[in-house]
Amino acid sequence: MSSTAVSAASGSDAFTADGRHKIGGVILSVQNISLSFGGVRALTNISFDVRQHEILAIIGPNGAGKSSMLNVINGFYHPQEGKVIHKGQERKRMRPFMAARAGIARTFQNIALFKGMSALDNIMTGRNTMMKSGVLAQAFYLGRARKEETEHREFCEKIIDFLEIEAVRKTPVGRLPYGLQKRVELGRALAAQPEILLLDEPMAGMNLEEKEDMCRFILDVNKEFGTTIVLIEHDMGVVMDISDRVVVLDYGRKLADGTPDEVRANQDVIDAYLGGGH
Amino acid sequence: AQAQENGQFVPGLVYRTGPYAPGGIPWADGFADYVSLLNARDGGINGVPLVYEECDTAYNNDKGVECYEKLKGKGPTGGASVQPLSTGITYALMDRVRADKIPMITSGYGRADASDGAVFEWIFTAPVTYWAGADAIVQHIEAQEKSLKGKKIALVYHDSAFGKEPIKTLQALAEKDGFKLDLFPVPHPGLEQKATWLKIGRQLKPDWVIMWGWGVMNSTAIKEAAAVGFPMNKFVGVWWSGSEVDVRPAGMDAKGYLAAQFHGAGANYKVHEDILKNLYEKGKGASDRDKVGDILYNRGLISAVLMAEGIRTAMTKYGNKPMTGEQIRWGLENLKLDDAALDKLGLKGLMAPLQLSCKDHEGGGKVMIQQWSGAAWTPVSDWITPRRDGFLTEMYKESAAQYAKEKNITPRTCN
Amino acid sequence: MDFLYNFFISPFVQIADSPLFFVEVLTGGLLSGVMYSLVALGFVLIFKASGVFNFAQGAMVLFAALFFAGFIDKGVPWWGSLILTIGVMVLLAMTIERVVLRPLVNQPHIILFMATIGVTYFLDGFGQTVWGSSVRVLDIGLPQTPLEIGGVLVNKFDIIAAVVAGSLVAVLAVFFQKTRVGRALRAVADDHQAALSVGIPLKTIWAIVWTVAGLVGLVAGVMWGSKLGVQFSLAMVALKALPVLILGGFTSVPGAIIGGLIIGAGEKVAEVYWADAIGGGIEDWFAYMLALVFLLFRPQGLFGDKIIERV
Amino acid sequence: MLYREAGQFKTSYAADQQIFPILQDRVGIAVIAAIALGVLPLVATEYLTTTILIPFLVMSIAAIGLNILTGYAGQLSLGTGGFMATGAFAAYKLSTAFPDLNIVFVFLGSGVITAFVGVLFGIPSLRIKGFYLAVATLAAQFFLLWLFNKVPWFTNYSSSGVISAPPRAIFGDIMVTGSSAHYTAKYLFLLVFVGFLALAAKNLTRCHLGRAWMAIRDMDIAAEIIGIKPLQTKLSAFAISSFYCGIAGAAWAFIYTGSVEPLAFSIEISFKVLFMVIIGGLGSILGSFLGAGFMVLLPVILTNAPHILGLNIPVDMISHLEYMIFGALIIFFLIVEPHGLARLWQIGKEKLRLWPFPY
Amino acid sequence: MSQATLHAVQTASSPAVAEPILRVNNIEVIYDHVILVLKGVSLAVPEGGIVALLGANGAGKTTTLKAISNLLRAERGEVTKGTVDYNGRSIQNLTPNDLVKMGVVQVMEGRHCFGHLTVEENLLTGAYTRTEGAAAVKRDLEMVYDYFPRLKVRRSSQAGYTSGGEQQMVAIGRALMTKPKLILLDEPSMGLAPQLVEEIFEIVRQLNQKEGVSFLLAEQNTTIALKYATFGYILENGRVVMEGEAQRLMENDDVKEFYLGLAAEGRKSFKDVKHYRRRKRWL
Ligand SMILES: Nc1ncnc2c1ncn2[C@@H]1O[C@H](COP(=O)(O)OP(=O)(O)OP(=O)(O)O)[C@@H](O)[C@H]1O
Ligand SMILES: Nc1ncnc2c1ncn2[C@@H]1O[C@H](COP(=O)(O)OP(=O)(O)OP(=O)(O)O)[C@@H](O)[C@H]1O
Ligand SMILES: [Mg+2]
Ligand SMILES: [Mg+2]
Repeated sequence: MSSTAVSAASGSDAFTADGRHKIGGVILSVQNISLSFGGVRALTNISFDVRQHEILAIIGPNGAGKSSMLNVINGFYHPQEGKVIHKGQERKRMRPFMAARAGIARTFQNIALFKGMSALDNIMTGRNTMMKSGVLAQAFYLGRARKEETEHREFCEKIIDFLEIEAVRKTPVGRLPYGLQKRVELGRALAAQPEILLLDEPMAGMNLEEKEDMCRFILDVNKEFGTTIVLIEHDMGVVMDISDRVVVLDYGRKLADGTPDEVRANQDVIDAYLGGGH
Repeated sequence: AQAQENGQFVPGLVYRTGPYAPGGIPWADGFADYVSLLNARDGGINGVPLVYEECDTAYNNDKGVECYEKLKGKGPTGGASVQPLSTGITYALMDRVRADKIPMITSGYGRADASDGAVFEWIFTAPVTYWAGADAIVQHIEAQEKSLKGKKIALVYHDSAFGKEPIKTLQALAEKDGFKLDLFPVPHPGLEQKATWLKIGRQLKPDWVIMWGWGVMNSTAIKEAAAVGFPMNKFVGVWWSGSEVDVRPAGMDAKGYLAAQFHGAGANYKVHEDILKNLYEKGKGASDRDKVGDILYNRGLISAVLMAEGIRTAMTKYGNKPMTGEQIRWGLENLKLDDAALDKLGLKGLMAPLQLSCKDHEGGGKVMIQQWSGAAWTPVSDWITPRRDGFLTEMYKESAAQYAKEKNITPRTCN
Repeated sequence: MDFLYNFFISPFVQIADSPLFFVEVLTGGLLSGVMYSLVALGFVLIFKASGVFNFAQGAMVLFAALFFAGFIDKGVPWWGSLILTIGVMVLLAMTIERVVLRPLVNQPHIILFMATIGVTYFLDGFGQTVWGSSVRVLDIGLPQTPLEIGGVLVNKFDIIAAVVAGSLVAVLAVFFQKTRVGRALRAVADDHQAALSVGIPLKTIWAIVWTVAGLVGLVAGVMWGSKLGVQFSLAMVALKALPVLILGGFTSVPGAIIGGLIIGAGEKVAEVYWADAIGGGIEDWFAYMLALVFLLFRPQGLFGDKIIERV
Repeated sequence: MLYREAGQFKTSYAADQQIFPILQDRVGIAVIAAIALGVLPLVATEYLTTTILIPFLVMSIAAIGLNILTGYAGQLSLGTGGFMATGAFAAYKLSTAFPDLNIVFVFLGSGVITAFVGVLFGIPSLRIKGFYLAVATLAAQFFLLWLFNKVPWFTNYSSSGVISAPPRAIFGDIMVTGSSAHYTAKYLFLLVFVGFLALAAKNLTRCHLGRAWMAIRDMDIAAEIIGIKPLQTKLSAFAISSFYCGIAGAAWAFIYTGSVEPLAFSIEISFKVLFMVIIGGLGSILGSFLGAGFMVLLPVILTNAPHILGLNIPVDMISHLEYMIFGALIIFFLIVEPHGLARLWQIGKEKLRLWPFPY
Repeated sequence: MSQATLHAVQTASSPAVAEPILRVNNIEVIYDHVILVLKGVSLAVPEGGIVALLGANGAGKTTTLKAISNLLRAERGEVTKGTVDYNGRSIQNLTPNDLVKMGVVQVMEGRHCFGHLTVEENLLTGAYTRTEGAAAVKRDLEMVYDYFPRLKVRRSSQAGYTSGGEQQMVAIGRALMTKPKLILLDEPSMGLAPQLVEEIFEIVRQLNQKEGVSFLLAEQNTTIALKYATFGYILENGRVVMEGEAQRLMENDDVKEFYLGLAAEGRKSFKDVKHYRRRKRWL
């Protein structure tokens, strides 16, 4: 698929030299978000922007509020204060499925696949929102339903090739090892062809080799479809290498926000998070 | 083996298990014992041995249907007569017996209007129906109260096909005799009746309570009635609410409780002597010796008698061999149990005489009221004759006609 | 119109002009509610301690009662029968653990639920094979007589039942919250495998819970048994306990009592005052509807553990 | 290697998306259909047909219905009996109100009506989950039965509250309900119905609706986050499930027993169907049939076994033993394969594939 | 590390000499009666050693650990061949409870906290098998809180609502509460912030040196795993394809390339990795 990427890249000024989509304007901005659960202040007055086509990393110690931040963005948590502005319009208390339908897909920290279903079906569910055929059509597998099924199946197969999980297509995901499950989950998110992709520790529990592949996938997705990516990751190597910008959270507060190098240099960040090792 | 081939096959749809088993067991024992008695004492009916097989319905309709289907084919002439022992199952079988031409005897249960033999060719309600029972009970109450004008009577009933049967009659009578009828349905199984009885005992305070209950509902009702201090001697149950198993769990609370019966209680009739002599002496009895003569036992016994005498009568016309369903129906429709006949069977006093016909499948059975002394059932009225002519019979006709219409059956002409 | 009157006006009119009767109905309801709680408690125990919805609780009530009454009929003194029955229940618990639960460890809850239904069938069959299906009168000398307190009629028996249930709840509640075993029980309910991994012996744990549940069943059985006589129908009191259970919350011991009180009082009052409007015999479903309404506001029941929703 | 997918390559996704992608399966189905349609009607006795085949088919419909709700959408329900009753009474009202309405439409109509009722009682499922929901569905169970029992309108004011199936025919003169209907006619009529319903169910469960159900079942939060509307999906499951249960109820009343009172659809039925679904295999249409077969056959076998073996056991003992064995078997099967007979069958196939090697 | 343990390590690879604390002999594991996952895995953990179990996803690390701690049955898996000895005694048919009593505890992959219990209650369940009385338990509880201050902050909140990393800490702390002699750590670093990962491995080292606890850890983060381990095994779909002392492994070129990402020209950026490098397998 990189070949197509190149062809896409050539000529148009919407692309950078290496064939990536140029980073555009703000597509989603969170403003003064505060979220607390009973006593626990998970987020306090957090603001940052997500720009189109960029890869934004959110890092921070455990319990800093990273996952909560994602949950706020796709409407699973409702912050007590602050607002989320998506494509210029403020989103009032929305339900998660609306976010999904508005083009925000995500993966989860504790894998949230549909255990009883095969890898393929899991990925197909990612496209459910686009399927329209009615009950009767489905019940008797009439033209429309059949057509739909095959079309979307083809798209999902693309993703399956892309993620190299052809072999386990029909295996119930419950039986897959952790790493592959993470991949299937990514596949499910990609199937929705999202504008913004939220990834919660996609590389946790992977060995180097697999992390490299995963990075490849993320970079390619971003390159191919220009998908904006918000990424939580604890592996600094990965974060520093692939992200355009980094937001650092520390126990609900925003510590820093900038390019990898700026962040790496930031003393607070070193103290609070990176520790001696890096 | 010999018997198997050329005996008269007798199917027994009983329930010795399930929530209603306590009532089902004695009935089944009584029925079984009488059949064994006939075999043991007279070698069957006119030399034709009876081959009896039970099938447990657990008082459950579809199981009942299955039992019926299973047994109806057995023996040389099939299960040529059937007694489902459950109003529910009766309904479930109504169509089938018509199709299979098998007479169904529902003694003291089932569908009252089936007494109209013109429409319900295959169903026999002898000796009495619920409607007749209800009427008899009201007659008794009237006898006690002199006039029913302005009296309050409450009906506590099992909220099912069975429990609803008397309502129509009682409403008609309330109309006629000018008493006020209040209805208190109790949902199956009837474990919980506090509210009902608080209402009856503490608020409504009726002059009489009639109960159409079955199973655990009965003893619970009696207990709760006692708990709200309702006088037992103003509390009449139908025959299915008037057996030992209903009053014993209630202990002394039940003393004085009344019940309508279409047969006597106790084991001091000739037939019981024979049973004890021919079966229990030889250890072949179905029940415990001391349970012989229990209300439900006797009822089972009488049901067996009706069937046996039906067969016997049929043989007078068709000869001494196993009878088919149609033959037995003829037998039943020409059955005549007058005092002489009852005496001969050793049933004198145990049940009232009756005579069936093509038109009348009920046969003019009678009802008596008995009272629980705390140890035994003792009659407190003599045989009451339900007011059939001009009242019940009309109701039967009317209701039967409607059924015929629904099922588009053309009533036969009896003469 | 007429319906509206019967529904919205007349009940309150009735209450107004005989408040004493209302009190009576209320107390009657509350007390019979406690009888449900006795059964519900058994469910709570096992659910709380293994996440299993033990359908067999009703059967266990019948089973225990059958054996107790059976022994007494055999002429064993009541305390003797009690000891024997306890023995039986312990045995039962261990068997169930060995034969049913151990092989099904870490299976989805619905499977275990299903298995307990299997147990129900078995117990129903077994109990009756041993003791037969006819009614057994069970009289352990509990007073049945009604007594009037300030014009309000209450039943001594019910009061005793209330006391028993109350004390049971107190003991169990402490057991679960405060003791080490109690904690282990709750852990098991959350995650069998993890519980294993930290060395919690499911074997013993389950044997314990089921024994306790069996004993609670015995108490319920004796209470209900001496009320209705011991017979197959006893198993059906379970159905009356279910609404209590969801209303109180599957995981809350005190909930079982509160639930019982609410259900009992609610259904009695409804039956007495609203039956005219909507027709009698509503107790059956009313309890469930009542519970349902509560659930809509608290999906985990009044006192149940919050259902954790997290990604 | 009798059973193998190897070598059956799919050249298009369409081909891969057939109901039975594997040849052996297709053959198997064909054979079964042939037997059911061609052989059984000829050989089956009345007893066999009326007490085994027909109830089996009826229960299969109900089982499929519940399997859709519980097995696929993961909403545990104990209201099946109530919904079946709804179907039965709806069918009765329809057929008596419109005497010349074709029985097929009567059944479908009763299904639709039940679907609405199902949706009504499904609404709480948005908030209530798991066993709480299960117990809550009992509200439906008891309320519906009470309703049919109380309101005489449903029974056309029959004093006893019992309804009995009016005689109806298809193709003009072939009676399929009522006393005069021949049992084989009933059987075939029902069989065709079941065939269509099963096919439809199978299709539904492998299209996007089915996937939505399963997603909700496996993890409702995640499902919502990827864009599946929980309420819609759950209600659709309730609707379709109830549709099946409704038809099952109608068939029960009209074709199996011929007459019912509400009590016939008591809570026991609800549990029965639940067993079928679980024993057969949650989330498997095939399982629904296996389960129904198991649950219908077993008791019959158990009750008749003593006779066949020539043992002379008193009936009460028999049915007590029946209870015990039945319970024991349920447990046994769950232990052998918690995912039900269907899964057992699958594993069997996998072993066949590997055969003669152990793995 | 001390000479003694080093010696133990060398012998560990070559059987028959001084018995190691744990010896797994050529075990084979099947799931669901049909899925063959381990095809003869053998390994040994020396008394007081830290052994790393490396390998790609699906290699069988978790399965191996579960086979040792007897948690397989709960997954409908079974050991069909081979033996597992702990202190020279076979432990295959002991219950996990017995094992914990003997000092073998597993930290399960993917947390598995008791969601409804509070963090503290979670930790206390770890002490279920302890018998030395409340005081000792209390002390260890405090120890765990020193290790993970974050947990102390969240001690009274339901574990189900704590963050991924916090749950990971709970899982580890809970295992420590059992006072183990041999800990089977499955992916300890998963989802933990960098400095915390360092800390965890420091804890491992401390326990190992102070209390002489032995470790078998399945870990993806090869770099750090080998940094702390004394000995390592590499698993490739169900077989041990390589074993040796940590240092040696680290020097091995293949390991360098595929597990440490240190190609000849040194560590290269994730950005530049060329796409889907075909894996070199050892089989
Ligand atoms: N639903 C909830 N209820 C109560 N507390 C919560 C809830 N969700 C998160 N928290 C708390 O908010 C804080 C932030 O949680 P979050 O999961 O966002 O952390 P995180 O940054 O993702 O940490 P990690 O890197 O370990 O995943 C944690 O202390 C957690 O306990
Ligand atoms: N319960 C199960 N049923 C069937 N197969 C299983 C089961 N658990 C694991 N497997 C299979 O066993 C193989 C090894 O799984 P395992 O989890 O041991 O790998 P792993 O090395 O731990 O991978 P990871 O590093 O992702 O955790 C995998 O291919 C997986 O498909
Ligand atoms: Mg997180
Ligand atoms: Mg693993």
